[in-house]
Amino acid sequence: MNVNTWLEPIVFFLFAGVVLFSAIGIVLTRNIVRAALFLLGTLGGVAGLYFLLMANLLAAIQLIVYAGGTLVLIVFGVMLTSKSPWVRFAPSRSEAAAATTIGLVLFAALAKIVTGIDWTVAAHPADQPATVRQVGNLLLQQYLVPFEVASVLLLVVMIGAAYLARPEN
Amino acid sequence: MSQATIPWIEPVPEKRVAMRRKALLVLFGGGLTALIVGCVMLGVFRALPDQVGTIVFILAGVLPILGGLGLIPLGLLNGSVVLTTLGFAQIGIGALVGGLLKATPIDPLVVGVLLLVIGPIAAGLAMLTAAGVIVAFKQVVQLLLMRWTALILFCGGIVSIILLVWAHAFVFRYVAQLANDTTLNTSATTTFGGDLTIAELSTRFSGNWRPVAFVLWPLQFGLIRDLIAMGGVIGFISIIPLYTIWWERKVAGRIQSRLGPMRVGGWHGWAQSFADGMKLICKEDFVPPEGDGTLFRLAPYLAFVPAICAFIALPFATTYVFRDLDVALLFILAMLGIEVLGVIIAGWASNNKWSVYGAMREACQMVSYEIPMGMALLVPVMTAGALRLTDIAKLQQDGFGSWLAWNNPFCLIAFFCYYTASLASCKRAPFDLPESESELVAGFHTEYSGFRWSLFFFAEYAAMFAVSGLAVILFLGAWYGPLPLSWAPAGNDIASAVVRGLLFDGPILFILKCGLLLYVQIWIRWTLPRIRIDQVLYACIQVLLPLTMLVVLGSTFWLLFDNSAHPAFESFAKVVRGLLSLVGVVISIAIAGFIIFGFVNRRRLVGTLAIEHFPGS
Amino acid sequence: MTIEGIANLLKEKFPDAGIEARLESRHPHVIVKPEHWLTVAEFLRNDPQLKFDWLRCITGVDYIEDKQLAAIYDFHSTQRPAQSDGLWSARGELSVKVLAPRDNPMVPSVCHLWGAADWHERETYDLVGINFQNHPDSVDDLNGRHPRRILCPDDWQGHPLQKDYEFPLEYHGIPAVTEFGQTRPLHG
Amino acid sequence: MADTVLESRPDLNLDVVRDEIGDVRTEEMLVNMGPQHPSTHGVLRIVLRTDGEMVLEAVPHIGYLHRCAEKIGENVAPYQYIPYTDRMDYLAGMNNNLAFSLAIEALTGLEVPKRAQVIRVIFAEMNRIASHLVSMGAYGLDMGAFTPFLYAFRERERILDLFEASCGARLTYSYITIGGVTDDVPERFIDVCREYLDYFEPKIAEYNNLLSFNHIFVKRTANVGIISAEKAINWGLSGPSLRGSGVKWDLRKVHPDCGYDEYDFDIPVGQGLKGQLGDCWDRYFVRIQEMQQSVRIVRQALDKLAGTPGEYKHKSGKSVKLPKDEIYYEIEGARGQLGFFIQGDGSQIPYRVKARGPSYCNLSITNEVVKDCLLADVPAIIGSIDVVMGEVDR
Repeated sequence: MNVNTWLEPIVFFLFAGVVLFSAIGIVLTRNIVRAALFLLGTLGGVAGLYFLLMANLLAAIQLIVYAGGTLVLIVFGVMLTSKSPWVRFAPSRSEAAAATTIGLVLFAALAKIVTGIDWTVAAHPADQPATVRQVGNLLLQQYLVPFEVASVLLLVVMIGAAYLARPEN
Repeated sequence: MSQATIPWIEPVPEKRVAMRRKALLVLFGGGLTALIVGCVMLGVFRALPDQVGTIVFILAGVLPILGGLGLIPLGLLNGSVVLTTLGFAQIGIGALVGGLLKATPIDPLVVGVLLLVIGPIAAGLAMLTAAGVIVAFKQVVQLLLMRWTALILFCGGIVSIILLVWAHAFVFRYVAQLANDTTLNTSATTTFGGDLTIAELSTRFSGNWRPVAFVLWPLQFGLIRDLIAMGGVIGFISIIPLYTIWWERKVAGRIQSRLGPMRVGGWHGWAQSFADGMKLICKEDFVPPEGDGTLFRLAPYLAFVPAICAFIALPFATTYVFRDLDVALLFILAMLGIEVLGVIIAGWASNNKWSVYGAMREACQMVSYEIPMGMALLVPVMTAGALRLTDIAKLQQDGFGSWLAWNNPFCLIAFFCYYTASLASCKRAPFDLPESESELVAGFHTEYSGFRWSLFFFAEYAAMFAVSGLAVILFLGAWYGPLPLSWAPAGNDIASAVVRGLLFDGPILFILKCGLLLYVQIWIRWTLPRIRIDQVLYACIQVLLPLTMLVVLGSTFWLLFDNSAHPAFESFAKVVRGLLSLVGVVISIAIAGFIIFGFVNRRRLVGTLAIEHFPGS
Repeated sequence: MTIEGIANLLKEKFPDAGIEARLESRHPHVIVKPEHWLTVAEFLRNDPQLKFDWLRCITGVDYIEDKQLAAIYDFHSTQRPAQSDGLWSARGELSVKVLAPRDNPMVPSVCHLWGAADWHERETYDLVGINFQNHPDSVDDLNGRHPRRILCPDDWQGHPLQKDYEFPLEYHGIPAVTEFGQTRPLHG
Repeated sequence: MADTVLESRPDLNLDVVRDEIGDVRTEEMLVNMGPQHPSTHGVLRIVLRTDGEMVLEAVPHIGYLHRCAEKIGENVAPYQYIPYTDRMDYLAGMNNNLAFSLAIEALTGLEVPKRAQVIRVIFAEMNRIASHLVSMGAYGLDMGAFTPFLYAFRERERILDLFEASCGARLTYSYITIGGVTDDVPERFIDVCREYLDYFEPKIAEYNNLLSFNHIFVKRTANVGIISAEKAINWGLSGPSLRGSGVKWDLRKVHPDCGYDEYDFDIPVGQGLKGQLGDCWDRYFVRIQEMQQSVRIVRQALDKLAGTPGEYKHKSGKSVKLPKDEIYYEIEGARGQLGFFIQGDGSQIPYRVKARGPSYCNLSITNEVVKDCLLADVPAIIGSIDVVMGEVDR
């Protein structure tokens, strides 16, 4: 019996708990900044799960892009546009109904996928962590087209943002 | 002089004497008792090796439970929360230890020696030392006030920290070797896993050294080693800010023709930061009543914890790394990015307009400077063809000329781009807009005080060290000296180890290089005015970003041609590399000459006071 | 132009403005009635001969015996450099005293002519109590429409530099201590 | 409080969208800068209406340091009032003493001995240097450069040493008084002062290297807070703030008193070297150049002092009787034209004393200049105007 064999489930449940707790927090809190902080918990917890699965690159990207970049931008946007110091959600009934519907549909789809997949567990998964080199090779050879399409999409977004923010004159 | 009485402090020497006596009693009594208990237990264990299990079970399991059962009614009767809690804690500990001993076939000898012999002896020695200090207080103070004591203490502290680090690495390596040693009989496994039992370890130590096996036994577990190493890392990160702050104040003082801290601790006020820390802890703990209290309390930790986490992946030398991640670079950048969130939340939760300004500036500054910073870091990564920091470092072990900064012209430009961007990402001058005191009062930490405020500073200085460390690893030859590693003495003796550690390879060189970059950060801060926010963003988006893009592009082409397929270009690249190294040598010599010139021509005070010229003064 | 010439010019231009010249004083000045002050000021500012473009100071004085409040304006008229050294010089200096009755001290504001008048008028209202009409930074309160106070708090009562001003012994619960308990420092 | 202030200004309309900058518009915010703020140089309070980092409107509020100096002036004899003038512009106390003394002397026709006039020039100019040093250092501090501040104080300390040796005080001197100065300069003063000037003069080049021509500093101050010559005169600006706009006007040349016409010196003006004429950098650099000119004047005055023996004070300075007349007298102080209006009523005590502080008039232009600049420019502009709140509030 190895230390890691009983430590790993503990850590997994820890991270999973953080993810779940924060996700529920996002839904329940009415303060946007707090919701953003809960989002940090979710994103960080998921990154932790990636680390646990030895997907180091994915975890680091998750942290750097979502937690370090997107989240900061969200909070930044909230601060720039706030009407009162404590921004609160006040969803109308129709909005709440729409959100519930979408949420349920999404949940159903995810549940279908999760139950539909045959989860075969490798004897000892990912003993050799996926290296950055492998990921890079895959992206630039096998998945070159989607990779480039994504980059073009981002470029379009950037140009659009610059257009929207340009001076009037 | 007459006895001056301050009305709000009653001078009661009797009370103080009583307190001293009480403390002495507790320390002496406790220390002696613990020492005796430890020695007696050792004797008991040696005398009755067969009964060890029973003795340990009774002493470590049953006795605490009994004591707890006795304490709880006592605490309840006296209404003392402390006693009651203590009682419950004792019961808990007793139950845990007893349960562990009974339920698992764990070696009771290990638990017994760790809990009942080594623990009491260590505690006893510590308490006796404290008692001795109280007794010899005056003599100790006399000793501390002696001329060279402070300097010796300071230098001794540094040497002992280095020794400690070295020793712990040595021990870890030794234990790891033992685990793989085939000469030991490693057929048995202990309850918690691991390959070594006490008995096996003991065979390595003869006679009186056998107890060492008990200390080494836990170290075979990675978790324990990690915990100890983590403690070391956190300790080191706590010491970095303390001394960087002290050093910054000294350097600033010299730059401004002042002296800087001179009092606390004796030699150049080396203990100033400790005194400040104590002061900060004692300060009022203010939470703005109109702010978001929860987030306000949380924010310092959000800034502090990621800054520490960055050190998880930051190697100090090839083996001095907590986790040698293959994505270490990305991980450190991510952690520095998350640190910003703490700052933003702090500014937001303070409900102070200046704080919000600081937070907004931090957000837009950080988000924009992360891009040129990452782009500039791509250049050495591409040149090295690796993302693991230790791999990149390994490329630079062939002396000054092999450092990546002089590898090609683009690397050198990338180094300066990175350094500029790193100043901005650590909110250091001239990019210290989030806390610019002349515009925003104190920016995001306007409302913070005491310990929480100091956490922000710890985070800032830790981040400064982390970005300097990245610069050193990626551009300035990591932990290798300017001489090729192949020249290093290869012997296993202490002398060649010292020479290797000081001149060729190892964490000391790394810390020295980081210190040099930190010094440049300090130097810039006390020389330059602050940039305006639009100029900050202009410098990022219109200067640094295109520049780093060009550099990445250029370096790509350079790497494309700089190989054996293009012999002409390869030889050209060699010449360029040589020239650039020469530039590097010249810069280094210039800086050294600058320092020497400054030291030789140092003056304490410029001129004398005019008033001394006048009669009667 | 000398002050005598300016006084004569003004008398000629504004025969009914009650212009008097006090040339024997160490501070030679011209006295103008408040109701004509605005037109006189515009003339002083815009007349190509005079062009008093620099308002140096406005002083309020309480002449309690004459039952008058005086607003004393000091002007410079600057001359662009003619010499090679580029030095500007003063083409002329002028002081104007506008005497307003103490019971209704109304003087037209000249902020639109000289930007500097803004704070000076506010201060003169605050300390001496001369009410400048149509001041751009005016407030309405119990005392009517008047320039916003500048040195004293917005809710201060009275004008401290009037000679019959009585020092309040309490302000928002803050007790005041005066020498010998006097609320009105004796003059002389 | 801040809201009511804005409501009371009819020319302000909160709904007006200022789109000249063409930036994305965000939520407007009222920010209270001061009275406790590091870069308002005392207890100035400015209510800023901001849109992000842009300042749309700045309303200064003063009076936090009002000490009723004019009321006190109506109750003490001129000789007793000298210490109160020190406390107006506390960075240039000598100049304040000088202005009040000259006003009283002009009103009463008191003759000042020749030697006293030379001493007055030396001390007024030395104090101008000391005051400009603080101004320069504090301006660097406003821009985030800490070090020039301490260099400036290092030099200022030695000027204060000279003052201390002469009159015993380092901040509120009351040295120049009615009818002359309170005491003669100490022995060896001329030598020590010359030594100091030799030491100080090269330092000006050091400040220029460290701060004035620093690229970041120039970027922060050039083309910021531009005041045209017409605007400056219209708002009654004076001193370096006026000369920064290119107006070569100095009362020491226009109406020389204390024998300023006997000294050879230049009037530095802004030339738009680094940006547009009349920007913050010009105002700042005029002060640096003025220090150089003050050194020139002091050198000449020291020569003159050595050759001017005699009384340092008029005997009846303590007991002047004010005629039933009035006077308005201005001198060129460190920050601009410092004026005193004094109304006498035949007794020893003035009927009315009014101080025209240059900082007061210079500060009144704040809103005109600060409008539509960045938040970080507010300290830059306030610092370049160089106000001393003691003089603004009196």
